Amino acid sequence: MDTPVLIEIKNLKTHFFLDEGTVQAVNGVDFTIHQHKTLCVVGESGCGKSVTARSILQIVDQPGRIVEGEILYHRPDRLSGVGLSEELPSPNGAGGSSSTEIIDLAALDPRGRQIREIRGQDISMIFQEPMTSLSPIHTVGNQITEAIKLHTDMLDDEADEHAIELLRRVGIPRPAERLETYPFELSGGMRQRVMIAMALSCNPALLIADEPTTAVDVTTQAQILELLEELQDDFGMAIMLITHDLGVVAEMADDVVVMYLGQVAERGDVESIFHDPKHPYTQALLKSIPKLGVSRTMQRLDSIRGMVPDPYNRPTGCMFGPRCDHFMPGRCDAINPPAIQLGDGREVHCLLYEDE
Amino acid sequence: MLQFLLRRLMFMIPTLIAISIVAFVIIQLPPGDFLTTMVASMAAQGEDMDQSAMRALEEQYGLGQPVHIQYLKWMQGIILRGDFGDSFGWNKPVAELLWSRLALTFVLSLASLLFVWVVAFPIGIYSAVKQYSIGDYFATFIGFLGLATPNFLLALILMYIAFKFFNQSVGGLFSPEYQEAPWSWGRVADLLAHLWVPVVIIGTAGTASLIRVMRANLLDELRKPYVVTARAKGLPEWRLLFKYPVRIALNPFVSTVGWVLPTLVSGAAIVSIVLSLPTTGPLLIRALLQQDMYLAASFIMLLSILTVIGTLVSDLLLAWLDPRIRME
Amino acid sequence: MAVTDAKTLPPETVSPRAADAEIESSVSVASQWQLMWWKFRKHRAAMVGGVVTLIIYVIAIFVEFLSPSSPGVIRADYTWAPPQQLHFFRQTENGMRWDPYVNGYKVEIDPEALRRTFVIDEEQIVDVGFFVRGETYEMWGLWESDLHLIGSTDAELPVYFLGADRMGRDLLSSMIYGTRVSMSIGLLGVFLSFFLGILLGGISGFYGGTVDNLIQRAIEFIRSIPTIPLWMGLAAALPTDWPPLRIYFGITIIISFIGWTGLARVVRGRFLSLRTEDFVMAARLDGASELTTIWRHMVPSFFSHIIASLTLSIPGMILAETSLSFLELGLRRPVVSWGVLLQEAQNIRSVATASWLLIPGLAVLVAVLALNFLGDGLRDAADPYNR
Amino acid sequence: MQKRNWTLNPGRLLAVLLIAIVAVGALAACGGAEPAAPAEEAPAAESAADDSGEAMADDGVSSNQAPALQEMVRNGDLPPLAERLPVNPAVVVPVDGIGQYGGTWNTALVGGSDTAWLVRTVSYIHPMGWTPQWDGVVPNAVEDVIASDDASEYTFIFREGQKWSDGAPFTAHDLAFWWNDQILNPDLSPGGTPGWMRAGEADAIFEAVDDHTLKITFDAPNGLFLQNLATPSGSIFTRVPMHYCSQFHADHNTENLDALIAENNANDWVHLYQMKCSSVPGTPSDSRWFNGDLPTLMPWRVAVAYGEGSQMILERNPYYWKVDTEGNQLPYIDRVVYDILEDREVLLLKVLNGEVDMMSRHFNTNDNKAVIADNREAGEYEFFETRSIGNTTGFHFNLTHKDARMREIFNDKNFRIAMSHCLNRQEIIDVLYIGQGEPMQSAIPKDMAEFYDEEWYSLYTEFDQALAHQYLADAGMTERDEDGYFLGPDGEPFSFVVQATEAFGFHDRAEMAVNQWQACGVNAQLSIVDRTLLYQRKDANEHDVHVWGAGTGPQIFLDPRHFFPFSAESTFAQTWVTWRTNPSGAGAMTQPEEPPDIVKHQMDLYAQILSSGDQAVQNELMKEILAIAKDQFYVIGTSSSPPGYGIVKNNFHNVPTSMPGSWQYPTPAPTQPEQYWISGE
Repeated sequence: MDTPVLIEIKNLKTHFFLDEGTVQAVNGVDFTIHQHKTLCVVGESGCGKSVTARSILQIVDQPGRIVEGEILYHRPDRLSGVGLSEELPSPNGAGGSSSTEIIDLAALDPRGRQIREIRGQDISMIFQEPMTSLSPIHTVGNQITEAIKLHTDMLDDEADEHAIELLRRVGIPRPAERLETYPFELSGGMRQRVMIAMALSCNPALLIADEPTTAVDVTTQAQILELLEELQDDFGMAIMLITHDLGVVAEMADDVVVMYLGQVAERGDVESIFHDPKHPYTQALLKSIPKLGVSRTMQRLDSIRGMVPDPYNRPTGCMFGPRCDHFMPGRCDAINPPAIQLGDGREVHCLLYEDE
Repeated sequence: MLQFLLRRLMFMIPTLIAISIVAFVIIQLPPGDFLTTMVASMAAQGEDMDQSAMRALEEQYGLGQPVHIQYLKWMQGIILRGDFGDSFGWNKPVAELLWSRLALTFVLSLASLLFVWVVAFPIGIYSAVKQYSIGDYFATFIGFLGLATPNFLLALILMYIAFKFFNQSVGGLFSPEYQEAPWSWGRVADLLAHLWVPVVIIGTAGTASLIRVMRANLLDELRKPYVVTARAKGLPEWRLLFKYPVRIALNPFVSTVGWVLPTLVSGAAIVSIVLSLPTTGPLLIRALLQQDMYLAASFIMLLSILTVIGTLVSDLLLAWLDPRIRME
Repeated sequence: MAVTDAKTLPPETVSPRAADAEIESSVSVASQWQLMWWKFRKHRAAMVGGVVTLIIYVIAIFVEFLSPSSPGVIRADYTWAPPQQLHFFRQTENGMRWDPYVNGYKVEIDPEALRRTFVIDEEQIVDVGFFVRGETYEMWGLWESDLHLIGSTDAELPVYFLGADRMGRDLLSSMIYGTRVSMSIGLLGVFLSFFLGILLGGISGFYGGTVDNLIQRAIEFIRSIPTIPLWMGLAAALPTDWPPLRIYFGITIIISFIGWTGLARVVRGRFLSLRTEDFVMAARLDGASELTTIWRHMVPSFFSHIIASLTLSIPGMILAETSLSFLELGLRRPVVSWGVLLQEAQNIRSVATASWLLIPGLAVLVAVLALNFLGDGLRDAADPYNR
Repeated sequence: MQKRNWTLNPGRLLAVLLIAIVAVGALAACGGAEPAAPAEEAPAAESAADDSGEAMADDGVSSNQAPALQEMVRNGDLPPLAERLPVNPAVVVPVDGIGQYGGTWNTALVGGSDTAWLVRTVSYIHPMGWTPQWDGVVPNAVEDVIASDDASEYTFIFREGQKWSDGAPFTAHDLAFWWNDQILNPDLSPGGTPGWMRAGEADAIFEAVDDHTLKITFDAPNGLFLQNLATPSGSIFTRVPMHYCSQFHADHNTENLDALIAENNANDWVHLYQMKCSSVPGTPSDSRWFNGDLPTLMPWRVAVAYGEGSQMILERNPYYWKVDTEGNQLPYIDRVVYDILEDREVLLLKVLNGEVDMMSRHFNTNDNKAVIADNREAGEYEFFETRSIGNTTGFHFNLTHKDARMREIFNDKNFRIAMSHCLNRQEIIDVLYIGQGEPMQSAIPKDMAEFYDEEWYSLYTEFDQALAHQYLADAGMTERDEDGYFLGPDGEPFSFVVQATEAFGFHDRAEMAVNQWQACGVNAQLSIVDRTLLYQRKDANEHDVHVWGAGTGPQIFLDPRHFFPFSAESTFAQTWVTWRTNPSGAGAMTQPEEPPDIVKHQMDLYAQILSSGDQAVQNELMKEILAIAKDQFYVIGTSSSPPGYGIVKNNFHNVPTSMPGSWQYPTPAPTQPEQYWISGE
């Protein structure tokens, strides 16, 4: 069932060094992304999911930096070596290839050549705001072909051809004409499609999507998600989808990582997470989704008690302790819960399951 | 685009008329006129002028006429014959006077502009990219220092230092032997040897503000998400910097580039006086102080027109650079 | 059961997304000024600039008390006298003793060079005291006093910590008095610019359309007139039978006449972008009058920005004042400003033989630097992108 | 019957002396005894030249001229010296000795209208000139002048063979053309004739009797005519070459005038003439400096005109009509180069740097003397003295004040005496002149023995506040207000404004005086204004107290401005001045007002001076005017002037170490710059 491992994150710590103090945005995160699979990272705002994603590409904003941990990238064969100069994106990708080359992305120089070769080629990323994430003064074509020309030996014409092909793939009508347009001439949904086309231009092994649908309306959101699924079938890349929307998770995910305050609360496959949430935080999150089929008058949405603590004043022990219904005084506020393996790739960080 | 240009040119006509009136009014603002000013300054030197001579001059200059008649005559000359009138103080046609000084003025202005840009751009970019670094503080400090020093004081002190410690011939743009010599390589070299002092002095203030503008613009742009997008594509930092944020940060810059030339012409006036440069600046100041009416008014006109045209050029450049504006 | 359950839920509970929003908004709204302060504190140069600015304004307030004498006192025997170094301790038989003093001068007249030559006379000691009684003055025009922070204890023997000018006037006192004029010109000019800029920029941005177009054209027009001629024309047009104080105001108005256009543009830009914001819309729909909308809702939203712009334009005003003085169109004695002092020092004689007279230039430098750093820090702090 | 009258005897003596020297020179030439004999000067120069070989180079070209000119003569580009010099050239006695040819006189102008320094250096070619000592006038551009007894008719004798710089002869017709066709032409001279050329009702008549004789007849006696000719005003006579200027004149050129107008972009012929030949003396409107084509009598002619570049350059006039005592054609110096600067401080630096050879303008302030003195060795220059005589500063209380109350107070002599005693003149001298000079009333300076009055010189000058208060009491001012200031005689608060400008440090003196008056209990206020405004307010009679110079000197006859309401410069009584100069008040800024009888009497006395040709009579009349002035006490004087100064490079010779300093003189022109010379590098 499991495809080969693509990314293996071990004890990742990314901290921001501010004058007011150090913000431990990511504080010891472990999880794995498998080839061709979709991993969803969920959590409230500020829980460190975006930072984790950016850490993979080493594009964490100043003054943040990875202080500890490993991000092991098992580079698929087809990407090892020079690049994909002659390779056109094939619908089935290079599925099933075993990883031969393992690179620790966390150890690379963020400005170095190696990580730059991986960015955009092996791993690419799309962002929340398609408007501001595209340069307002460059044409769509320019911005798509940029990565192609950077990572392949394609000539201008070929790159343009390829860009048109990509635009068609992401469902943009009259793609040839679109090359010359500017982002501000497109609608929000179109822009996000352009972003996706751009991200897929080099047929990456992993596409990181950082809340790609937050800024678009509901119908577009559905279309975009659908598109991503389609493209995953076509291109065969793994997707790391960052969202706070559990509905999206339910629809898209193969695996789920639930994060809270820079740490993983719980992870596992989507089925078990949804049907058998272990961590009190996951449970609380799930309770807060409106359930279809339950009469509205009967139901009130549950919410999580209290607020996310101040990033400078992190609680001791379990991060979720102060808001937890199952808080165990003397333990939860003393011990930072270690990962407890529940088998089948499931893992939870909660002292409640210590004995099991 | 052509229509845009035509419309803008149409708009310029009333502006120019208004400017010509204002230019004329400005020199009428101070009490007295050229003659009274001249008599007073002559008297200050212990010299005097005969009453009949004064009346002759008044007639010659047409100062006895009402202001609006003087204005209309002046405008008539400009429109019909391209004649800007005569300078009282120099006893010469205004146009001739201006032309004789414009070449060197432009050399000086362009050199200053070049200096300012060459210095300010890299520092501004560095300062933004390395915000709050030692280098940023240093650049900011030096920049503000240039901004904070009154230019005329700096000019005087530099000149004194040149005299005292380098025994250099001071003032002007040429050594005495090249003053009136025909153009030759030697003269060009001599010009360059003299040019750097005013260029540095004029440049300091401009550099400072440019560094600030560049830094601020770039800081804004650097925080935009498209920079992260570009970075995520694997672009090298420097290429990313220049292709995206620097390029966009230039826009506000370009929108003021049209104002640079008139500013450099008039802005350098005070320094040029202190350094005795044969540029248009001192001509302007002197004309204003002496109330040399047509010279001053024509000068103000020229500068204003340069500003208006410069603004137009800026707008065109901006439209050319920024598709968002072009599409509007 | 579910119903009762629901009813017992704590009222503050909301959905996670809404909670997110609330958290964010409460953080940013509750302490916008506090955030600015944090941000500002981070900018060390700005902090230093702020402190220096504060000190300068404190000096400007207590001018009469701080200066050893009044700036107009002419002393024949001390023309072009060099600075005297202040010694705090005096060597006595019992060792060093706290007793501030300066050394007197030995003066000779050189008729050919037409000057007094001063030699510091180690033998002669002029006692200096703190909180000494000296010339009487009227503090803020309110009460009379003769208490000076520092000065010679002997009225016959003046001290010149920063030297004297060509008429034997004390430079230190002149500079201290100049602080009040120069710094207040900046402040006053800025407030005038501020007023005009907010008013016209606000009207332009708020109403848009024809009004906007008209005001924009007017601003463009004013900006297209070269500054120096405009200043010169206006400054020369000031009726000079005005008393010094009124001239001072006149010059301030002239200097700010150009400054407001830049500010008006900034304000207009802000207004244009704010006009469509929800809270302004809401206020308008609520039936608030337009003036109320502007002052209550729109101005506060970009006030921090305006303050930064204002701080940054004060130095320009100070420098403008010195430029006008250079052209002999600025203030004149008996009013003393830094510009007046610099204009008096703007000659080779001073540079060559009395370099201490250039110290007012240093004062301008320090003030402009401090204000610039302060403004810079404020702007960075107010910058919404820069959280 | 007709008697030569050059107004002052020493001058006449000198002229005689000069003629004698010429004669001796000529004799010597004929005898062939002198090595540098000016052989060509003799009427028979051409023939004699071959015999007196010593003065000639081998090829017969005279060596009494600059080497460059010798070369031109040799190449046939220039006629021989004898043909260029007048038959009887004017002879200049060098100050220290015969000089050498060559070199460039580097000096400077500030700004675009600084023609005054040109007038002071290169253009002293008036018909009459001051003696170097300023003790009389002697013929200059003309050979001789004969005045009628009643001073109404003057006959000028022109030098035979004197030429303009283009070689055309300079004759009586040139002056007649200038007067009749330029000055009397209402289009060219809308202002009419110069004031000092007016005597009686009708305009003066210029008649060219023959090429070398010009008769000028005034409608009434014009006793100061010759003196005026020696001042800068007199330069207008000898600057219009008829042969050149008539082509621009409508009455003389009926052929191609329109073409010339078009060619020069002029509006009409008047404009054209103004561009080419007009001359408003002492103003920037002076085609001598802007039209390089205009032929001239000056020692140097314009090579690069004023305003054409950053320098103005004059080059030797090969037809100059003066020689030294050895018959060498002057000037010695090849070129005069004026750097056109924008700022006085740059000029000062150039002086310090030794880049200026000889100059006494703009930079030579009291304040600058220290730094200039410090650099004498490095800059290789020395000072020369310009003796300005008279008073440093005058405080002109407005005796014809618009406000009746102020006028009454100011007109009370006791008040003015009190103001004078309030002044601590010694302190002003100590601060501003470093002790140079002594307290002095606005009186005749010691140097002018003829008119000097010891009592007047120091009248009311002692600093005595108690005495001042007594005089104030006499003026009815005894009560003081709460600030300690005296109230007016009517018991109302009293204050006045002292207006001064920054030029020449008047503002410093005003500031000190205001401080001293305040200390004396008089509420004086200082107002430092732009000088244009200062003058405007003065002209409009809107001033309380005006601070200006109170100098006087040998020009007392020409300009007795401080001793009675003479000209608009008599700031103490503008309305009385208008009454004298423009009784109808047409176009005047101040309306005329009849002065008191005693003042009218002074005016009357002055009219008598003008109509007298006799120096002795003039002196007596002047003494009478001065006696009244002493009693009237119009202007409060301050102190005697310390000498001014200029600088001269050590290798720049024949500059007197001391000379008078004045515009009327006009320093240093009467010391004859053509005989300055520069020794080798």
